[in-house]
Amino acid sequence: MQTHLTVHPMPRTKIDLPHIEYLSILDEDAKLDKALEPKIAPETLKTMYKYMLLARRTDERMLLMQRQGRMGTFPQSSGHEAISMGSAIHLGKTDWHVPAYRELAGLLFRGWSIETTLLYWNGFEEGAMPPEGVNDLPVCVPIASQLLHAAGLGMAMKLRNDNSVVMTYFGDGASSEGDTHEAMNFASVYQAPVVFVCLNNQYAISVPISKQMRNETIAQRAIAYGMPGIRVDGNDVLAVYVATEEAVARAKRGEGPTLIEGLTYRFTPHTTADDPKRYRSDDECALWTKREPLARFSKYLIAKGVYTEKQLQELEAELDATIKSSIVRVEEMAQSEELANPLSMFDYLYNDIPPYLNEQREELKNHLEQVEKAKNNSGVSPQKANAH
Amino acid sequence: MQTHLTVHPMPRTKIDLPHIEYLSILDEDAKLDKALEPKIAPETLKTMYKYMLLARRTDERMLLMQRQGRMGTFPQSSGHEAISMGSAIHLGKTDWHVPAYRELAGLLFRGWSIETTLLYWNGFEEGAMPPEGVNDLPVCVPIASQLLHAAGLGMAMKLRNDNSVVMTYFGDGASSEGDTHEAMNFASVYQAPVVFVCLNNQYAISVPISKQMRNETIAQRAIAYGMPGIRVDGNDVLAVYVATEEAVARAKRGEGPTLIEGLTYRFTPHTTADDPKRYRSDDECALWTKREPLARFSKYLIAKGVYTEKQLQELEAELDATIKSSIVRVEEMAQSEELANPLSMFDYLYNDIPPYLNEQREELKNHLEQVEKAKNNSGVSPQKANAH
Amino acid sequence: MAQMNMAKAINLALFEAMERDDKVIVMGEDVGPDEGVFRITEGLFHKFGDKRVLDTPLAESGIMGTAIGMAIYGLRPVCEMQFSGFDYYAFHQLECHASRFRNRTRGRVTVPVVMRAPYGGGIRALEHHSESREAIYAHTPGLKVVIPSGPRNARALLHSAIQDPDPVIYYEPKAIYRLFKEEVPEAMETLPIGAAQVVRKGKDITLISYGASLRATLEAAEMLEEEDGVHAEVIDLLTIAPMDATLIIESVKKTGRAVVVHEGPRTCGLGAEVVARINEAALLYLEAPIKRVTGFDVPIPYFSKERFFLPDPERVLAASRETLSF
Amino acid sequence: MAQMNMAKAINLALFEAMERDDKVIVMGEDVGPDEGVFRITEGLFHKFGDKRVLDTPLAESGIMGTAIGMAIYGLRPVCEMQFSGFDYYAFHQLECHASRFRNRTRGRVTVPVVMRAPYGGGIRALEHHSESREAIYAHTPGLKVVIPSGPRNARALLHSAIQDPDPVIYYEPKAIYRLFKEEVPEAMETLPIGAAQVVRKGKDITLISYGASLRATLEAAEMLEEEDGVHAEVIDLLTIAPMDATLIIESVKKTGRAVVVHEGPRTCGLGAEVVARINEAALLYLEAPIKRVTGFDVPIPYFSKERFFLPDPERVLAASRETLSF
Ligand SMILES: Cc1ncc(C[n+]2csc(CCOP(=O)(O)OP(=O)(O)O)c2C)c(N)n1
Ligand SMILES: Cc1ncc(C[n+]2csc(CCOP(=O)(O)OP(=O)(O)O)c2C)c(N)n1
Ligand SMILES: [Mg+2]
Ligand SMILES: [Mg+2]
Repeated sequence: MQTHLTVHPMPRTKIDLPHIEYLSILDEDAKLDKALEPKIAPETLKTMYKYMLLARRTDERMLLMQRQGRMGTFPQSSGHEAISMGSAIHLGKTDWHVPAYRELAGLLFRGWSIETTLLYWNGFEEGAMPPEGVNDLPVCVPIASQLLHAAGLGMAMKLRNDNSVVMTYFGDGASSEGDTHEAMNFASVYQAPVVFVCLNNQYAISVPISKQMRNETIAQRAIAYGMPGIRVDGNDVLAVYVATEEAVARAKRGEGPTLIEGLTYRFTPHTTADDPKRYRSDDECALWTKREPLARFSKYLIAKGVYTEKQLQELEAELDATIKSSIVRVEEMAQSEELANPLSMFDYLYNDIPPYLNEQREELKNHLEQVEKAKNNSGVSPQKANAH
Repeated sequence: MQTHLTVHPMPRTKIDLPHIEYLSILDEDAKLDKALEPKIAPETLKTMYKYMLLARRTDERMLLMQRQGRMGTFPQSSGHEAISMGSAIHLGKTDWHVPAYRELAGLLFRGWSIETTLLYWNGFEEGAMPPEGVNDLPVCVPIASQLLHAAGLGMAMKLRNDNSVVMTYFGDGASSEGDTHEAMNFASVYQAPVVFVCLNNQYAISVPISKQMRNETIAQRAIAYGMPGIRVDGNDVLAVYVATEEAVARAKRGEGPTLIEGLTYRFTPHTTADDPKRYRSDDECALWTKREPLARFSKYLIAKGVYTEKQLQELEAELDATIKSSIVRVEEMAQSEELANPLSMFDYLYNDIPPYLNEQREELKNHLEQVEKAKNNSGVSPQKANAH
Repeated sequence: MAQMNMAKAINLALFEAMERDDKVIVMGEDVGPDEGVFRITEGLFHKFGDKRVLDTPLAESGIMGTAIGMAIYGLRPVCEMQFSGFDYYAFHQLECHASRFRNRTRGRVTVPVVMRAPYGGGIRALEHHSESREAIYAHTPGLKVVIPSGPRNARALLHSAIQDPDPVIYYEPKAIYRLFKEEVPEAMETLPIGAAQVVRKGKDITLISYGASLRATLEAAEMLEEEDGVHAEVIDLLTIAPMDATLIIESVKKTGRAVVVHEGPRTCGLGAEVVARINEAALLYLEAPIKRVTGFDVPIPYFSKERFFLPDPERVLAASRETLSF
Repeated sequence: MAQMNMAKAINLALFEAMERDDKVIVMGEDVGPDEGVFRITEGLFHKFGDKRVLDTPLAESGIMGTAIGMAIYGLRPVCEMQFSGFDYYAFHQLECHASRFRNRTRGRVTVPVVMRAPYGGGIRALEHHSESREAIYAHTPGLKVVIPSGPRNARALLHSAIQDPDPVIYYEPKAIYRLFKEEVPEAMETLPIGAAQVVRKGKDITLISYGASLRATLEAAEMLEEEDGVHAEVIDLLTIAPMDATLIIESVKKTGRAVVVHEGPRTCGLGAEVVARINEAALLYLEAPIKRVTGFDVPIPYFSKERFFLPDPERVLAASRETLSF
């Protein structure tokens, strides 16, 4: 490590610092920078596109369901598919994926089912249960806090000499939290193999990035930690792919973390409870909707001959069917005895349930039984009686 | 404010960033860079030197007292006088001074008495009471948390259009805390008139800066917030003076905060409870002790004809006498009814004492009376009885 | 005089306070043009502008820490934590500083700050959006903790909180933001911090609650009256710290029985303190153990099952009956 | 077998745990070559090196948050907060994550982490270095909170905490780190988390305490015996969450009187919970109100007056006498 004991000579001198870069490969009109185009196997391109589209269609369907009262409030992921998928694609089985909450594409790719997603946003803990054998953490609601878990996972890999990597995500708003600072600093100090991916969609709910920070880019925060930083066009899946590929390679070489800022836009509301008209113009939204990642990627795939128009339509139909059947299945699951059982709130908190908690479990159990009995006697459905 | 909506052109480009500087004017051998020498009135130079020396002598005396059991554990300030005084000197009556805990020179200059200092480190709340009319916050023990208070003070000034400034201090270790990040970000976003002064003494207790961070300088953290940053020789009071003068002027022009890193060294233990031999070499300590700020400053003052050798000796004697009489006074004060009264723990928590707290006050009062009575009866001194 | 819901009443209090005193500043995430995720700051940005209504960066310690600085400077910051589950990020600023400055400076530096936050369950919110950890603040010396239960007292208590010379946690039971309307008088009112209210007179049992749980408690009291002919006295704490034990104790001395109801976890919760205070001052009057109807000692379940966690009238009723037939 | 003080016993447990299981990692500020500001990690860096003993940057949320990540990865991090008064900085990581991962992932992601911190007053420490806020953690579902009272149980409980599959707060009463020695057996021991102990048998009154206050309580018990001929039963909680109420209740059913003693503030403190639990299960056995001898509801005073804040034998004695003569 560098020594910090150097005393610079008088007089006033400029201190040399590393620089940061900007990267864009496939622009909003699907114009390609050939020289920078990564070599990606067609199968891989297909995988990427498939999960991006699956995420998009699921997100759209969830919105409909939410409007129908069949889903809780949730943050839409539309528009963030390129950052999520262009980075997650580099992860293997022993690598870790530590999302915030707009990385639906990556989660689906990593093996989370549509059912799990629907369960989570419908108020079931079962939706936060990672699939067996998948090294993912679930969606993280307390902003920025997951970045420290990612740093810790990376530190553990480093300490154990495991040649894996952690990919973690956060928003532009999240960059203001103290935990973000601490996570990047820890990762850098221990040279942990962590890739910090910022989904800079320019708003934290209503707060524009100009009120969030005064620095021009989030990527330049990397300089504060002596780590490489790069800003990419976050709607350009190829640019994301390249930047994260470099970062993963660097991490696996033992050279520590990287900060990648993907510039993007949430052309939907923040969550289904939000009204973006309060804080941004239709024009701005229209401008950025044009830049969304799927359209340009599909043009690229067609141009490359990876897919035909027709195949893309078939793929969409197929994915829609999958989503539909998942919805049917999940609405059954939600009624199942296991998922509907309120007593489960006591059963997973500790490895062994402590005595007083067990008493509380009994208390609730007895109470529910009694309420049910009473309501049966008086002819009111127990369903309604509990639904206070 | 800048717009963040710019999309950079393809392909891969370097992003332009502001640079940071290093400044040194009076080196460890008292060699002066004439071109950079600030014009400071002799009276001001004298003031600076006086409080630096007063802080040093007080610190040394406190150490003796601590070793004799007449003082609690305290963090020594020796070696940090240039950073503290070279910056605080720019503050006027309406400006605010928000210290960490090694800024004794600045505190004394701002009007805190030696008595207050001794009281604080001797376990009396009265030692944290700022002198009337002095816009200082007391010493802050929870690391980095004071920086947010400073940012808030600065934000308030900005909101009220008051043309004042806040000078606040923190250590190299403190730079790792989330609060430091949040404070700099808030100050920058609101363009608050705050000068963040880092006392980089290269250790946080035992942890060297190489384990604290991987970035070469703390000054470069400024880039993360889009604010100016500079590293100075923190043992060079002239460099500190110049850098903070520029920062204060910038703040008062409405151009927001600055980060100033002063490179220095704590040639004493961290606190009187610490044993630095565990984590650093004698050689390193000797090297840096040579670089301490007072010796070179006194040479400079003599060379400039501000003081003669003899005057400096007289000053020292005079300050020592002041310290001595302060100690006598404070040891009396500590015995006074007001300061010794344990019931005062209830009296300042709220503007009005709530009923239950009053009951607790009565409870303690009665108890102390009873203990005293009992011990009087049994012939044991009440002093001892309480001193459990 | 107007009928309004609690969300509106809180908004009104903010508006009035800002009009009365230009030192009152509102700050938090999305409190500006967005007017708060619950629209509690509606109209404020428009009326008072960005020097009085501050959208902050997303950083709770930053909000609380800078609010402390502003309060020290002489302003009266009212800061909003978007949900109470995120104020943990600011806990060290509250514990180490807001609560202590007056004491440690022997009254010279004071922190008249208000921290507002919507708290509690019942609105089918996401994970981490339904917590009730008011006991943590009640356990922190130097803070005051106020929890309204309806539009009129919400407005009055917020005025009191803003005018208070010391830091006040003002927790808003979000389940009842828009649940009902109440007559709120034209003239600005305050309510003394630290004073509970008897909101229903009775002689057979004392039910003690606050916030959203008060409604379940009142419903149970009605059922007790209708179904069992039992007259329950209901106390609304309004301030949970410093707690008005006098009123509780008077009532329990009369009724001999008590049930305490809140959403927060049971262990070391407010209910425990209520029991302890009754024990201290009215043990001999007790004819039955005091029951605690509370959230269980688990994180509040995700919303599909949150209703089983929250005290409901049936649970209060059952506990009251057990207490009565002890 | 050896005589050792509690600081040494905790150090021994760390050493043994690290030897037994290479997944055990020690981390915190100054735990490396400096061996901790209280020298609790003495010898560990030398023996296990910088891949097992991590000096961290100065950031408590960072320590706790990365420890959570490491625990999820499969390690067993034991992290030190330099003083309990600074663990507030990490509170959101504990509340939102350490305590919840198992529950929210239905057992799939678990966080076997131990957070150690010296807590409490009595060593003439600086401001913010003498806090007792264990009740906050006891109030947090999903955590366990363990507090030893002497060398032997300190070592055994630390082993239990490290082996526990769930997060454990291990609070060390620093006033007794080096206050006395005790025989600690050669063989590694554990003690069940969640079990209290009767440390002195008696029939007239039950005194309940833990941590450093246990000593004041035991002294008071002796004085009661000597001066009043009263036989006090003394219970050492050892785990404050989940609390072993069974043992307390059994004892109180026998004695009919109780005093609970701790350093933390009174309101919503552990004492309140003890009172509430006795009230629930043994009200009819009570012959007097249960007294709480605790820290007052103020920040612990700076050290010149901290002794007046801390429960001492005289206060316990006086409270016991009042309880006995009620
Ligand atoms: C600690 C914390 N504070 C506040 C919130 C409420 N909240 C949820 S999302 C959000 C904005 C996040 O913005 P950003 O990080 O840019 O992510 P985006 O939603 O834009 O993807 C806020 C304030 C939260 N979940 N956690
Ligand atoms: C939040 C917090 N964590 C830990 C401590 C204990 N502590 C006191 S000083 C210190 C090191 C501070 O290092 P630095 O910021 O470099 O300041 P220095 O003492 O070197 O001037 C630590 C860890 C504290 N006071 N506050
Ligand atoms: Mg965003
Ligand atoms: Mg330092």
